[in-house]
Amino acid sequence: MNNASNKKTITFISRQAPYGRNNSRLCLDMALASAVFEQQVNYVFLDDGVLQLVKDQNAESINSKTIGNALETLGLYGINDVCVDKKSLSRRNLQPTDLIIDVKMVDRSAIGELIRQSDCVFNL
Amino acid sequence: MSCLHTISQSPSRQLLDTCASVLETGDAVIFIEDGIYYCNQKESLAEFKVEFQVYSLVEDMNARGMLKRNLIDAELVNYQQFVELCCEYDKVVSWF
Amino acid sequence: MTNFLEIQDHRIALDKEGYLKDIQDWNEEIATALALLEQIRLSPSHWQILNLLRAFYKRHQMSPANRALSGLVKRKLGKDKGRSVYLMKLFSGSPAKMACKIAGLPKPDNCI
Amino acid sequence: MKFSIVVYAAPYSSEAAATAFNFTKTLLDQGHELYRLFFFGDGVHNANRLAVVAQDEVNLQQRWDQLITTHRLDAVVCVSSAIRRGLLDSQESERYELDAISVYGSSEIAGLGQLIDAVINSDRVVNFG
Repeated sequence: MNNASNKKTITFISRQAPYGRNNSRLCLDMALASAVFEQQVNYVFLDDGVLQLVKDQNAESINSKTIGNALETLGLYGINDVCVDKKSLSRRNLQPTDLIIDVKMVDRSAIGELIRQSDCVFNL
Repeated sequence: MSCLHTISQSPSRQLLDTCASVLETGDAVIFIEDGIYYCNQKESLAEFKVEFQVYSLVEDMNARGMLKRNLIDAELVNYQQFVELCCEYDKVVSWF
Repeated sequence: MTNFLEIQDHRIALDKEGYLKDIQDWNEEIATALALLEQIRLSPSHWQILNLLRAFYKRHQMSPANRALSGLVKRKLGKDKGRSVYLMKLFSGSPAKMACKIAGLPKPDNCI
Repeated sequence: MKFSIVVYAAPYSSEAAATAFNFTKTLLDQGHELYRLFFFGDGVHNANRLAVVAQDEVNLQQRWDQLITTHRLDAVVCVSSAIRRGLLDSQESERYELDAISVYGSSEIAGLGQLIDAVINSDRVVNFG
């Protein structure tokens, strides 16, 4: 972390459900900005964060933008290392097929390893 | 690379559970704000403390009347020491 | 300080940077007029990009940054057109910004 | 050591804004360098110059302003968080044809690029939310 290389590995851990609070959107915005500025980005959905990925969201009914549809753009921004915590998913009765985008299923030790390898972690 | 994790919400939010599941050897936890109520828990963090160092911010303990209720025997630190810890560990991850 | 775009008998309100005040006003004729204000004469190549952008916005409810615009064009129209040189030739300086303006997408808040 | 601080919490709603302030002040007192202070999400309210606080309470916004001014800190308010919460400087006020300036002159309104730049150039990034 002390070497001033211009390319850092930044891990974003998105832990909150969509809509109730705004953290999911803030987290996505930060990650997209990191990608625009050519950083190495990991994106992790953990705890309630996995609920952002549920299919069939339509937030028009609450005058909001649909976060699931925005998450589909991660790939276009070159963010391909997108992980979901298996345990968080199964605790919420969700299967990989319930999710809006293709993601890597990982366990907690893999998330710990991502944190360890990162120069900086944003966790919200 | 070692990591200092700050936890700033009360135990009812269960942030320590998730945090603990991603900790690596050499990491540490510091309780701040409502996180300091972890110090008032009956269940001891003894096992956890064998592997990980546990700190608690004294200013937040004092504010909440919890200085005498450090049941888990966390190491109390002030803001100066909090800043020093952030230097000592390679990075800081905040749980809020 | 409001500007107007005069189209036949209609006056369409623009803000002072030339963005539509109300994006609901947008139609193809207005796009052509908006482009002319920027000295751009819309060709089928421009329209290919503009239509992609509008479809992207409809689905994702966001305006893409340059990086995502290139990615999107690459994915849908092939590698050659996804190159930023190609997009800059069509839409000058910052292609995502300019193309969003003409396509009637919301004014970017300059965050990214 | 070179720090950057990110603040997500609004003053008076969450203790985290005050924690961030105390932490920042302490690290400066200890002689560390602050590369950038970044106000994000509700954290942008920390730069509001139009807040009024009872005389026996701490005016956190004013304290931030003094700290930033005294130490000539690089303080950035995220533009997309700021404008939707009514926090404008003269430039944004003009851009959106409004007539008020609600952000302290000691902070600058800018994009998320400034946060990524802070990540690249700091030894430690500490988040308060």
